[in-house]
Amino acid sequence: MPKTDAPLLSTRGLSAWYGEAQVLREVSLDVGRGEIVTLVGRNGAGKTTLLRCLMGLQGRFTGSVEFLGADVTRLPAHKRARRGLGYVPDDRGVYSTLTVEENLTLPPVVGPDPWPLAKVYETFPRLRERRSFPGTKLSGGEQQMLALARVLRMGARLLLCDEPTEGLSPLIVRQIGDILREVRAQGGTVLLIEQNVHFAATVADRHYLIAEGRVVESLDNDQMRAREHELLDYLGI
Amino acid sequence: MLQQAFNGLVGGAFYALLALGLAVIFGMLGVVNFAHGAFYMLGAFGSYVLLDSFGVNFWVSLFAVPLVLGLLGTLLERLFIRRLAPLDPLYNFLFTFGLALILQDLVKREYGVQSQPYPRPALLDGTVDLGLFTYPGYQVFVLAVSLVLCGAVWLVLTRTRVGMIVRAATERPELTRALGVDVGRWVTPVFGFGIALAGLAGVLAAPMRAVNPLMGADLIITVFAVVVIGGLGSIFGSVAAGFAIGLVSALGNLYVPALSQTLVFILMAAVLLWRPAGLFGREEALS
Amino acid sequence: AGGPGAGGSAQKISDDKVVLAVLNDQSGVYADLSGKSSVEAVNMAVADYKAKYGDKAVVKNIEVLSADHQNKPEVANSKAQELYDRQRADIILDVPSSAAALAVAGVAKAKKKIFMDIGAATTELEGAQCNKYTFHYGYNTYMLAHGTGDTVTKDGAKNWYIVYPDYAFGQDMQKNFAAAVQGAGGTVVQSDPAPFPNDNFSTFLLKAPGLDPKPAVLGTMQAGGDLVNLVKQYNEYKLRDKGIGLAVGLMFITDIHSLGSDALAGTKFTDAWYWNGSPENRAWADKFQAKVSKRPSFPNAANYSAAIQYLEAVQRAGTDDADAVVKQLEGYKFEDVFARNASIRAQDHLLLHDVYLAQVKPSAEVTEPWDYEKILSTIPADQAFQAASPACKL
Amino acid sequence: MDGPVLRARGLAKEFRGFRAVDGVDLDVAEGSVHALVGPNGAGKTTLFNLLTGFLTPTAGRITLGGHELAGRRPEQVARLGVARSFQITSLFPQMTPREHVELALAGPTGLTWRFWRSERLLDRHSGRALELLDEVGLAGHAATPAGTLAYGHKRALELALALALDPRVLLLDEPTAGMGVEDVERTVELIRKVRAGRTVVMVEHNMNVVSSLADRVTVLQSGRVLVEGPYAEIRHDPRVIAAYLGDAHAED
Amino acid sequence: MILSRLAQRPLLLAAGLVAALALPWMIYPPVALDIACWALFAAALDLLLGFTGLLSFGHAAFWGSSAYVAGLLALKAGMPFPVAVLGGALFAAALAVPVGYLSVRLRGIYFAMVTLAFAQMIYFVVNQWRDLTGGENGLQGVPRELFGLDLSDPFVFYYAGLPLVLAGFLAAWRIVRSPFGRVLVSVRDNPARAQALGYPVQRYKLLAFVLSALLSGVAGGLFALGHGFASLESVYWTTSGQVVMMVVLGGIGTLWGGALGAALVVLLNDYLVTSGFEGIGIVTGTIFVIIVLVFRRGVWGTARHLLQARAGRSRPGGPPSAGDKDGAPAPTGVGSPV
Ligand SMILES: Nc1ncnc2c1ncn2[C@@H]1O[C@H](COP(=O)(O)OP(=O)(O)OP(=O)(O)O)[C@@H](O)[C@H]1O
Ligand SMILES: Nc1ncnc2c1ncn2[C@@H]1O[C@H](COP(=O)(O)OP(=O)(O)OP(=O)(O)O)[C@@H](O)[C@H]1O
Ligand SMILES: [Mg+2]
Ligand SMILES: [Mg+2]
Repeated sequence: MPKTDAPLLSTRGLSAWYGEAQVLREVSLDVGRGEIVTLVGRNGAGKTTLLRCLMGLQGRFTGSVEFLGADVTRLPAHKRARRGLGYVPDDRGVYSTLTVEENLTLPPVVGPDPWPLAKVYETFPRLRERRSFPGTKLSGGEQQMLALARVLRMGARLLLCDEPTEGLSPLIVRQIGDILREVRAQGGTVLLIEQNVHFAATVADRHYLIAEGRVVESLDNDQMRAREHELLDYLGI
Repeated sequence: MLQQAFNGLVGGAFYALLALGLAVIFGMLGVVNFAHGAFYMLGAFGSYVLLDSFGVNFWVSLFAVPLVLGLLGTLLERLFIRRLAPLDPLYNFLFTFGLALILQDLVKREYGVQSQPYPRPALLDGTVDLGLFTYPGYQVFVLAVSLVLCGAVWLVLTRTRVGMIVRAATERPELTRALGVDVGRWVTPVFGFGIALAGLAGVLAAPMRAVNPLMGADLIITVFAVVVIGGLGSIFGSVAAGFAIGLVSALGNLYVPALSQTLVFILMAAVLLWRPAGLFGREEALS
Repeated sequence: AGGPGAGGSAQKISDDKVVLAVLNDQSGVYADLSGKSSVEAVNMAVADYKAKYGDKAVVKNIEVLSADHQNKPEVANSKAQELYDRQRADIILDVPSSAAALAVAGVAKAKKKIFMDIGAATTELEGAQCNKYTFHYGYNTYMLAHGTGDTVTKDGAKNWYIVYPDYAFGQDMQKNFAAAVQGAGGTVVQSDPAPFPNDNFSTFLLKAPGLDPKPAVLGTMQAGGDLVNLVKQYNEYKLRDKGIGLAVGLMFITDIHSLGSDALAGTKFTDAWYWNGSPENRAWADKFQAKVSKRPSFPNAANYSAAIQYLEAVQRAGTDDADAVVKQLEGYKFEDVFARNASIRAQDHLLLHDVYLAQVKPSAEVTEPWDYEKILSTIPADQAFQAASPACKL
Repeated sequence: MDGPVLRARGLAKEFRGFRAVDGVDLDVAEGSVHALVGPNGAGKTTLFNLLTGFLTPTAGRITLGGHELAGRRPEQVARLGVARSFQITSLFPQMTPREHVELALAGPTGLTWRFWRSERLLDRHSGRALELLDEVGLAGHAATPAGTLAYGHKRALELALALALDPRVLLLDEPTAGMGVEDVERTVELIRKVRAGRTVVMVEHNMNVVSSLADRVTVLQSGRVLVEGPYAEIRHDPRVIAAYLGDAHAED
Repeated sequence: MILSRLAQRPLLLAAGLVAALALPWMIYPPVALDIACWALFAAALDLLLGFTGLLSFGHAAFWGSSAYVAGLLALKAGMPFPVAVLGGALFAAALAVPVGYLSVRLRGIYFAMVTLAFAQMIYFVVNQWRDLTGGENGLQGVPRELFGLDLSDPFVFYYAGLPLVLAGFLAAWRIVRSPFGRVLVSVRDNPARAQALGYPVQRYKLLAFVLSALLSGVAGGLFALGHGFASLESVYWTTSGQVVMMVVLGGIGTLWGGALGAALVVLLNDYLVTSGFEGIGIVTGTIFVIIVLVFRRGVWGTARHLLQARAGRSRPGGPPSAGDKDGAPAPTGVGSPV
């Protein structure tokens, strides 16, 4: 994939708070077109909060976010989504009042290569089987698939995925890896939060290590593999 | 007997229209609107004032009054309901309770508690031959309007994207925004629409019922019972129960007059015993 | 309760002043009928008393208070106590709604202070719940039901279908009405209780023509909003065209105003007083209108009359001591703008006076605002009300 | 290990015509750690819900010792000795861990119906509560409102609550989901510690956890039992590899 | 710090007691009695709303039915007033069993609607059953006496009734601070969790409902005897609304706040009655709306919050309703997903 010079997404000096507690401190990072980048760090490091900032859901924050070359720092969430940000929240974000299919078709198509519904169902046959059920009647893992399938159907340019493999069976985890690689092959970009270092290393190009609200290091895949044990001890990931 | 049944349906038409508005607002926004009865009253008063002070006739009121009330509802949603939405639904219930008191007393201060006159539109003054029996034209009209509206709303909310979007926005507003849907643009009009329905019921009531500030207050409690019977959160259930209750109370008046006042509530208790979530209710109602 | 004696007439007049308190519904269903306008009527009575007696007035200092009981008996009860105790009221007037009236009667009895009820219709006030200090002034369910039932039946409508609201007032009315119809040689084909409140009477209206024998009159005991509902629907079902007339148990002029007189044209009912019933009435109504810019309802006039009669009794007694005033009122015969051929029955403190069978005019005959009624006949005082109840022991 | 303490026969659950659990027979041996695995949507959580009374089976029987469990309400099942933890942490945010555990301990005593006595009555359980919290490594947080605990600590509290019911059978639904490696290891240690004298049934997708803890594994698929056996056996079963593990794990 | 905290409780208690004793000297005795009765009613409702997370919008059914039963016992059976009040309260509690059984299965706002509807049904029954209740005339002429002593002087009756009110408050406080109360709070915050711990949630709710009805019954019976009659107003939905308003005004989940709310509402009403302002609903409605919109902790809750903020500590395990950052009381379980 040809990469243009400017990164697809970049943040500068992001800080965020919940009440008085600061959970992000001056985070600056870049995600280039066609990359898969992971955020790794232990529970509570601030990864989810960072994604919320990118999506425009975080209440109190400072710093700036640039997407597709434009400053989106002050843009409301729905406008960001329409520019091509697809969000898979950590709680999966499945609607109980919508059927599976409605869950899939609710968001608008926002990018050049949306997955047609047929392809979604082909990839996740479970979802086709359960298409007319209320979303939250799905099993935990099925909900996770649904959340991912939804942003694929939107055709988002940049997928923001918060632990998309949590609670998935090993087989499906690998399938998700394949899907993410396919997305990349088609020119899509992914920013991924992942606890599973093995998995992270198999799909991602680069990694940011987050600790206590800061980016402590940026590693490529080889460095990641090489230092896996050290990182485990140091970061508890 | 058949005639009595038909007449019950007409009574049910009001329950159904009110229950529909209540259910639309509840089903979509999770707000139980205690002020629904007050808006029904405002609908009736609106058409009275238009006629009395400006000579505007029934047919114009039929469109103008719900429109104005709908706009008022929109404003309310923007200013207040929305702020309370992230909190426990209890707060919106209490808010609308207070609102109902205010609206009722404002009208009372302005027009007194006495019922106000409102004539039947001349066009519908006659009777209609329904084959088996004849029936006052106005009542047939009310029934028809109610049936058509209930059907249309049901179709829109279940068969179009509108219903889906609004349900999503109600369940998880933040997430829905993050998925690219401008929540505010959808929820506000739905609230307004629910209020407009109450207003429309009020306009329809004016020529056949007493127009006074208290007309909605007791009615709304019965409508609550109707909604509980139909199934909380189910639009179809609420409407169906509305017609059914109309029917049952008409026949109840006839055959068991001693129970006629409590019949609706006895039915409600029976339904709760049998199906705690109501006839068509969602399980979410249950703890 | 005489305060520390301050000499002169003050010994006879407690606190050196007489306080009249109007306790009524100023925000609820009875607000338009009586409410604040009755306070104005009482003020007129005070002015008239002062004008009449001038220097010879026993009471120089008269105060009129008012309070809103919101139609809640609890409020009426507390407020009445407070009016008597704290505000030094010598008399409480009006108190519509039966429950509130009975509650205040209890207070009057306990405090030994005078209470003249105008707004309530229940005969309990002169029945089991009567007491020495309570007077019932103006109308009651017997008078309403009997006047209409008796006269209309005698006018030729033999068969009746009665619909009544299923609560105390309606049940009373139904009983009295049926008795009156039967007493006059008529038949009650059927009596149906209706829910209260109720906004859909079509069940009964549909049923009426099918009854056997077919009723000539539909007698409705509904009041207020329910009455309006019923009449609107009566017209919608065109029962008049089907030969079923309408007679109403309780109707106030404000109800006619609500419905528009065409809706009710021809309906007969009993009225305690009508503002345009005589030149004197009209003259008083003009004075009243000058103050509150509307025509008086009968409770307005009755409040005026009760206040005047109370003040006159104080004048005769020379004191505002309640027992003395009660003595002056019991058995007293008089005539004023509201009460004709009037007397206060000593056994039960019920005011007996002439009442009227009225008929609603069609709008074509209405010549000025509020000109809704035609008086068909006068029901003399001695026939208009029930005999004293043995249940009443003062 | 003795005979089965928990056994299910022909257990089925149907949702609007969809059979999420479809005739499952299950025998859990007393004192064992029994893992339930299977693809997403296989019916594991549903099975858990059936075993704990949160759902009523459409068909089938469940026995604990000699007691029939099917058709009982959750609290009755809990009283009979089946405790569960939730897949998603579920706590009382404003109560401290100590209060949580006291409440769990007091349940069976009937103490909590006493509305006329002081809540200090519950203090009689605080000794045992602190012991349990210590056992799961929460002693230092005994007085912190649960809402503000870290994720790993919340999971530990979940476990302490389940233990407080002194269950014969402990059901754990994905006890390590969403945890970093460190927390996973701690949790495995914890389960190892508390299994003594108890029977544990757990749903788990992390095969490392399953291999290090489970005595037996039941693999579910589409609501039915696919295979059952020790982990070492089933991991090589071709049907399990095809339906669940994928080839990678077979090689490991 | 510790000292002040220890001293605070008895001090507050003493202040409350003095206020209760002095009330009829400061304001008109019948009004004082109204305040006392409503205060207990509000506390009883808060037991349910604040500590169990159930908004009952039909509590008039219990207050009112007890009023009638107590009135009948005193009137027809000549019972001394405390016995009559207790009889009424027991009736209310018995009535709460079937109503509660049907209602507690529903959650949050549904529960509110259903209780409201049931109360309306009771209203119709009372209205229609005239031979017993007097219908819309009410049950009049109820005597107040104890061992032949006439207590109809409101001043005297206030002190005669006060022990009952105080006992009711003590009971409410005890329930909240009992092992049972602890379970109620857990049921409020997370019913599924409580169930998994082995608690039969519905039964706990039902008992809370019945206890709340019992205390409401004490208040209602006393209120009726104090006025010397029972009226339809006492079973009407506006009564249910009024008591909810008192609790919200005082502060949900504060117990004592309800008493404050009751005093404010009763005094305000008393003032409005003679103020000549036609529109009591406008005033009360507006207050209600303002509280709900911006002042959700209520008077007592706000005061306590400010005090605590100043003291810079929260009370773990204390009254469970301390508000969240929004100023809203803790989730009452109403409508939170299970
Ligand atoms: N709504 C909230 N209110 C207060 N504090 C919060 C809130 N959400 C998160 N926090 C705190 O902010 C910090 C960062 O949380 P965040 O969810 O971003 O971490 P994370 O890295 O995503 O952790 P995990 O791996 O557990 O998902 C944590 O200490 C957390 O307790
Ligand atoms: N209440 C319900 N109504 C309808 N279908 C349901 C319900 N609960 C579960 N299901 C369906 O039953 C199947 C089994 O669900 P279950 O939650 O038991 O799966 P699971 O094995 O726990 O999966 P996971 O590993 O993803 O958590 C799923 O397909 C789900 O959609
Ligand atoms: Mg996270
Ligand atoms: Mg599961």
